[in-house]
Amino acid sequence: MSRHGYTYSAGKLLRHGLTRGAWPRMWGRPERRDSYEVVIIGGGLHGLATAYYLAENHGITNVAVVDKGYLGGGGSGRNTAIVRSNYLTPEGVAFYDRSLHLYNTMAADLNLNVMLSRRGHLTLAHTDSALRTMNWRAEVNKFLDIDSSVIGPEEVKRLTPSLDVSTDTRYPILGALYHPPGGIVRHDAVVWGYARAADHLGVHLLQETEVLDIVCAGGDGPEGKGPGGRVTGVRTSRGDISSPVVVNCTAGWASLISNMAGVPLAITTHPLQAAVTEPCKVFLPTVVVSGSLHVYVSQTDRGELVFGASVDPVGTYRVNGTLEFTEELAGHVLELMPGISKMRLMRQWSGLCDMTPDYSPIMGHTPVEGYLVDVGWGTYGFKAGPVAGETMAETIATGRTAELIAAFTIDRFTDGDLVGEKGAAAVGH
Amino acid sequence: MSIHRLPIRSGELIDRSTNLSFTWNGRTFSGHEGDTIASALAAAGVEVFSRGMKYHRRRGILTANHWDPNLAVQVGDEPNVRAGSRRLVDGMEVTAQNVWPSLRWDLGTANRLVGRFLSAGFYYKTFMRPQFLWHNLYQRVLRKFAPGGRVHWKTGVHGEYDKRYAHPDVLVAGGGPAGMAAALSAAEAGASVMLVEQEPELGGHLRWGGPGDLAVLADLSRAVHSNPGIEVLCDSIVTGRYDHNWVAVVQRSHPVAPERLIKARVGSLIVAPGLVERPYVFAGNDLPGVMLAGAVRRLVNLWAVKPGSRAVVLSANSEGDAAVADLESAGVEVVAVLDARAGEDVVGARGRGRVSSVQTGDGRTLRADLLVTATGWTAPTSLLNMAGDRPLYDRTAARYFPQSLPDNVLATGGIAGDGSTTELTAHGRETGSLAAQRALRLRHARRTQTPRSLPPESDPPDEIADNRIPLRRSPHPERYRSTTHGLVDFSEDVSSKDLIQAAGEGFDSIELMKRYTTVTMGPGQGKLETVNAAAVLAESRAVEMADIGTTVWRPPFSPVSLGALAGRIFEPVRRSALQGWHEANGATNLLAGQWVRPDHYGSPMTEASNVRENVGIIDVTPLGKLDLRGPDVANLLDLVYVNRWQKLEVGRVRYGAMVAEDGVVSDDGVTGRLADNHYLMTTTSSGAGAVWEMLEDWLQTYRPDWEVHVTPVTGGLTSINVAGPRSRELLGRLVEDLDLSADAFPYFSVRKGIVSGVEDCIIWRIGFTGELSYEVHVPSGHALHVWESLLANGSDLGVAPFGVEAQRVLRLEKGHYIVGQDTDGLSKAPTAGLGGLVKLDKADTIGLPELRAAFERTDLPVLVGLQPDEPTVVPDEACQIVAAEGNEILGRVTSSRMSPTLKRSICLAQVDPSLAPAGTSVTIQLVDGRRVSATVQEHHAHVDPEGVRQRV
Amino acid sequence: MIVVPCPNCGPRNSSDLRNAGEVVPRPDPQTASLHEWRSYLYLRENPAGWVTETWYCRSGCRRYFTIERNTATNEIRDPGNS
Amino acid sequence: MYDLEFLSPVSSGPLSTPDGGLSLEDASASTKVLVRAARNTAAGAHLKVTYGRSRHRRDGTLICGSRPGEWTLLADPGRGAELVASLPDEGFVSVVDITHGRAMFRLSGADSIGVLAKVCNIDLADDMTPDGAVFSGSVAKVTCDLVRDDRDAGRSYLISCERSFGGYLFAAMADACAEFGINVPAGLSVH
Repeated sequence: MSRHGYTYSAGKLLRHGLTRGAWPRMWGRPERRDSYEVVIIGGGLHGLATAYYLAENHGITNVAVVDKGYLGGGGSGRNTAIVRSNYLTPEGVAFYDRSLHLYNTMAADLNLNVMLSRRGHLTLAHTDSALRTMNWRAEVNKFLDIDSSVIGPEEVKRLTPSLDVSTDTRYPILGALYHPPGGIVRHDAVVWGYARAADHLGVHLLQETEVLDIVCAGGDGPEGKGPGGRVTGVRTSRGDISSPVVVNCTAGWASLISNMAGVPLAITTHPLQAAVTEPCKVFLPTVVVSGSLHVYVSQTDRGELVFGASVDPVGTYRVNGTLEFTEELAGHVLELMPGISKMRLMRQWSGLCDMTPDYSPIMGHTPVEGYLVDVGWGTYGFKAGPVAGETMAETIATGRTAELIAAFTIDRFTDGDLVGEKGAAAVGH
Repeated sequence: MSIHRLPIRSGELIDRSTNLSFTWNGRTFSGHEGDTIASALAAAGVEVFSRGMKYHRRRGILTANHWDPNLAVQVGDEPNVRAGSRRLVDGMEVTAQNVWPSLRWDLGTANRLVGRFLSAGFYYKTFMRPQFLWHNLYQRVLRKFAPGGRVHWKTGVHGEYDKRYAHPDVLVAGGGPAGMAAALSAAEAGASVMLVEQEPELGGHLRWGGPGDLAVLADLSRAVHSNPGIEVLCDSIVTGRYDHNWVAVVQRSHPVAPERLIKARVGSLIVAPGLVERPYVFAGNDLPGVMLAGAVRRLVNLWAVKPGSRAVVLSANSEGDAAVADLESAGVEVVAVLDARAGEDVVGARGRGRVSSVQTGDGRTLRADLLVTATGWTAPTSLLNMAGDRPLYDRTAARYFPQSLPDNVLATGGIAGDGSTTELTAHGRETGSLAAQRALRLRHARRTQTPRSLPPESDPPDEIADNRIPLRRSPHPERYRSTTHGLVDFSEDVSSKDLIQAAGEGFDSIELMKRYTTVTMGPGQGKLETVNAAAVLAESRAVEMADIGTTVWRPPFSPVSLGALAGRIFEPVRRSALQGWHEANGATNLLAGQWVRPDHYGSPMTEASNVRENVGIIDVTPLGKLDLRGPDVANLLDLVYVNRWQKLEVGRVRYGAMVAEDGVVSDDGVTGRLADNHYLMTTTSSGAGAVWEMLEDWLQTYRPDWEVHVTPVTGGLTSINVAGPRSRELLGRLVEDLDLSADAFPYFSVRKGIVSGVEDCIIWRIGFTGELSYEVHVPSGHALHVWESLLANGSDLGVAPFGVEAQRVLRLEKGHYIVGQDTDGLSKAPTAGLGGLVKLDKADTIGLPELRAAFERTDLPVLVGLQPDEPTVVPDEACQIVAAEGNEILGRVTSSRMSPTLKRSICLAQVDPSLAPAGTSVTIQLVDGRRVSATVQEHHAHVDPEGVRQRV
Repeated sequence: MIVVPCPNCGPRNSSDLRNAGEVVPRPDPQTASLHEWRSYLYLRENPAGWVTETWYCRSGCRRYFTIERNTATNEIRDPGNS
Repeated sequence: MYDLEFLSPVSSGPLSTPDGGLSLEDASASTKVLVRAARNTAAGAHLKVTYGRSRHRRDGTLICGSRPGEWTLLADPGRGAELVASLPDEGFVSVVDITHGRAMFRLSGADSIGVLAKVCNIDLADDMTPDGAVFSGSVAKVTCDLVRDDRDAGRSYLISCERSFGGYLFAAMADACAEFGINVPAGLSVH
């Protein structure tokens, strides 16, 4: 046994294979307590990471993570699993770089192979203005010691031979922002790794437990909710839980949960769609993104191409996907790689993204005491999961907003201090 | 060579008079028209078609149709072709996939030796340290084992794909008896019908039935094909149903396109896909020679292929019983029929490379080379799931049934229940009538609401209730897994044992189990596997099937090629009336949004110098142009621009900048007043569309009382800028009755006139380049004439065309900022230096409160002119301005060029306000990491800041 | 591809239109506090249910109009019928 | 009336199938006049068609109710000034000659519905889009104004778009025609 419970290793695989003995559960289905020190709403990557770091870094283990469904059933399991830190603003770069660092050591830290593949991340530029934005990002990145640079079409071709770099196309590849440490991770494994570790440290993972209301006192609004008040607990489909700290770690439902505390958010919810092809022999070595063409693509170790795009233009909570997404996606992918038209798209799905006006999250304390948010992640939630958990845990445990998230305060909209990430965000995966 | 081909069968699809030659792994084979790849190979005695994904065990025919997980092959450059349904074509080159070096000798079989260690999710539990081994070794090895065929990315092309739209009243998915009957009755009720069948011919399961079935099939098929109201699409698949009955059909039978995507807005969708037979889980169930009853029936009856010589049949239903009869009629010795309804069972199949013996539940071992199972059905409810249904498990019938459907989606046939052919067609007919009735009501409403349509002559058809008599649900034993463990997912090599292990580790909901074990994640997307997986999970949790639920079936119903989805790629491009001239005269093009335009004609620096010294002409047609008419135009301009417009006189032009409601600079341009109630507004090229829509928004929703008509005229007026000290002289040679002198036609004014004989030209005098210049807007049908006249009449003046790059140099020398380049998504009016322009005391302006707030701030970045101290150093655009000491970014270079006029580098830059005062020395970090110093200038303009040249 | 009922053109594919988002009343720019103004700019109801929103019939009549749409189901109804 | 040649954005001559069953030809030089008028003005009453419908006037002008409160007058080349002058000028009315601002093609023949159905999502069935129907929509991703204007009892459509898209759209339409037997000249490229 280790601090994460049963230790996985090649030796254990061997022993279980020989004895055909059962593997222990990765996490339990605990009985709910009536009160916790901290209640985290949302059993996805952010909620689980926050719980884990509360327990691991700050010794706060009397924590419940509640989820209306199963672990990682929302955005955590629906994203395209890309990690990178080549953002545009210094705030963004510092934050995501810390996240990438946590991803780098995660397999060892959590004793679960999350299959991080730092295969290199290419953001293609098809126009002068896109190239200028790439240069801007590269210059900010380099200044902050991020491995990031603008490369020409020949180098793009060398790194990813299946890309068409000829100049007579509608969207010629003029260059690319190249970020060698960027790559992909097995997203579900990240969720399971945090869940398993948090569970072992004593955190209660309460699945199929839906939060129906957040109970407040002393606030300006009805039922004591709203600014000036404080949180006393949550009402769930499996009974009431009292807690002085309630953390909203949801995506797709952040507005609805936050309204329960009387805290409106600068969020609109849009679906982000993704799709995967049938497997084929591996030929695509890097993660390729094109902002102008609204597409990103990588190939899994199983040989499937995984595609994503920008969020749907019409806000909705529907996650059943659209045909036009697959049509545009295929068209754009074939502009980049005309040779793969005979690959078949096998499955499409979508997840919900909470979009903020400046494409940056809303994190930390709110006007309701004890109610904290870690929301508004737009399309960046997966990349940020580890650092969001770490900084939220620090903020909860110390009562002071962690330095890395100071720019992401809820007040910035009314104060007029938006973060400048939007410029690079059209499709910034 | 067709050693297993049977004598003629009455329902066979093959045309024995034809002979198609093809290769399989390099060896030549032959088959007949009507054969599938698999049937032709099976007739020739081929038993192994592929290898399992993980353990590389040999795989043979399992279902002999589209869903067969073992029959994915490579055909030429097309990977993952379904050999169970793809019809044979002469000359096909077919190879096995996922084998190395060959199908027969596959080194991957070594994995079998370590199979017991490769349990579900094994890869999550090892390779954690050391990290470098994971990156450099393990992962590369794993990637080598990726399954699937080869994509020919080097040589492949995006071929002749197209799409089309359709608007049928009724679309029927599935051309079996119920589907055909539904299509007929819908058409008889007056609906337009599209009938889509996955196979190349109609009939569904009737095709492999007895004489009675074949007779019904012939009658229905004839009636369907001869009905003009029915469009029949065979070899086509309904791949998705989306909101508001938007339905995707992939047509493979098109005479021109290899695959055509049809996008149909459907009144009523009838879902009649029949049922998918599910495999049985037991030890050895993936051995070649283990087949489903349906596979045997198809092989024997459709393709006259003898599937084995000694058979054991496990039958839980009539399909299994019928398979016994078919086998006997084909001369196969049926060694034993095990009746699953009576509790008989199979616990294992053994053999090397093919079944040689079968172990029964009562302990017997039977010698056989064929084991046929008929253990029940999966309802392929994908399209219903996509319509919001959550099918419910019925224990008695041992399968799922639709629960509740929206009015515009109806189910019939096997997916809805059981019945004789007569009962199925009767249900189909009733479903067709109901669907037609509902669709025709919708069509009536659509005609009423659509102004261009023929107004309906009659009242809408009456609403009729759904009085269909439901199909019955025949009892069927719940048989999913034997007492032994076997494969649940054949494409993913996931066994029932893996699933039970996963549940024990906490992955005990179907979605978590799916993600952990990858069950149902393969190309079949769970058609064969989902129900068995749920059954194993129910078993491991000791709960009812109904409590498990199933994974949500997502689109597409069957995989679709990227080529079909992309179709013809439409990427509109815009060309000015002069673009042909530019290209014929050596222009290097630039793509700017949708526009194609000349970047330069060879030497941008020479072009720029010529403008400063002589005269140049540039095509600036992409500039957005809006014709504004009406008494309230000035009010509108006051609202949308930050400056004031009420006092602009007729004949005058003014610069205006726009901000959005959040105060961020959004667009700019000049607007001229042509007559009392007539203005011409220009916008940036990229902002033209957005500004037009924005004006309409304010006029329609905010000030509907204002009388303004907005007409976009961007392409109708070709815009030619004539710039340079000799521009007046040049233009003077071409205009009639127009005095170009400084007094008569001062800076920032506009005139209408005739240029080179072309009437209705609009000329305004502005100075983006910083030189004396005239922008001439010419009706586009005559623009080339004017352009050529300018060149022809100015050779003595040194006239030459210049492109976008020279213009960028010139405007930077002059210090004009470009919205979106020198400003960004956070730049407010003070940053752009609009302090002198903005009027905060207007009644209303877009973004007024933010404008006021912005001018009270002292911390906003400032746009400044900047010159590197070393004049030959041109910092790249986007280079960061950093603190000389410490680690702080204080700004960035937004524009930079070498100035041909000053012979030195010049920049615009956004800097922290502390660096904004003229004379401040700043530090620029170059792309290569070097740092250089630069000095902030007093003006944005580097050349002629007083504006003398443009005012002459 | 949902169908949006344009009051002028009849039912149209949503690709023919542009969604301009939730209807948010514009405060009087002369009297609104910055807080009110920024609430108008940034805060949205964002309900999982009926929302009143504006569409622009870009490829058709070029009119702006409002409808009510259920963001959980994509059902659409005329604001007059609610 | 200019004595200058009108230069169309389309460089190709008419295209048709050998049997004449399908044809595509440039009509960009046609006179096109846009009329905007409030509903209660004399101009609106004078034109006598409502949004979605069209009619042929005796002088050969095709009057299209192209949008609510908006009409497009289509006529032979060179009649712009005449048509502009022909409208009653009272109330808030704007008349703009958009001849130079719009490219226009005519697509005719029995297969024209099949061609258009490949690039346009509008329901072209006879009850939804009868002869005389006026509508707007996306054609090969370009917003177009269309009129079903049958000729000699044969199906025919007038398709117009912003002038600068003309070259692209003509090429895209020709390409869509190819499977029905039209020979697309080399050099007519959608890019």
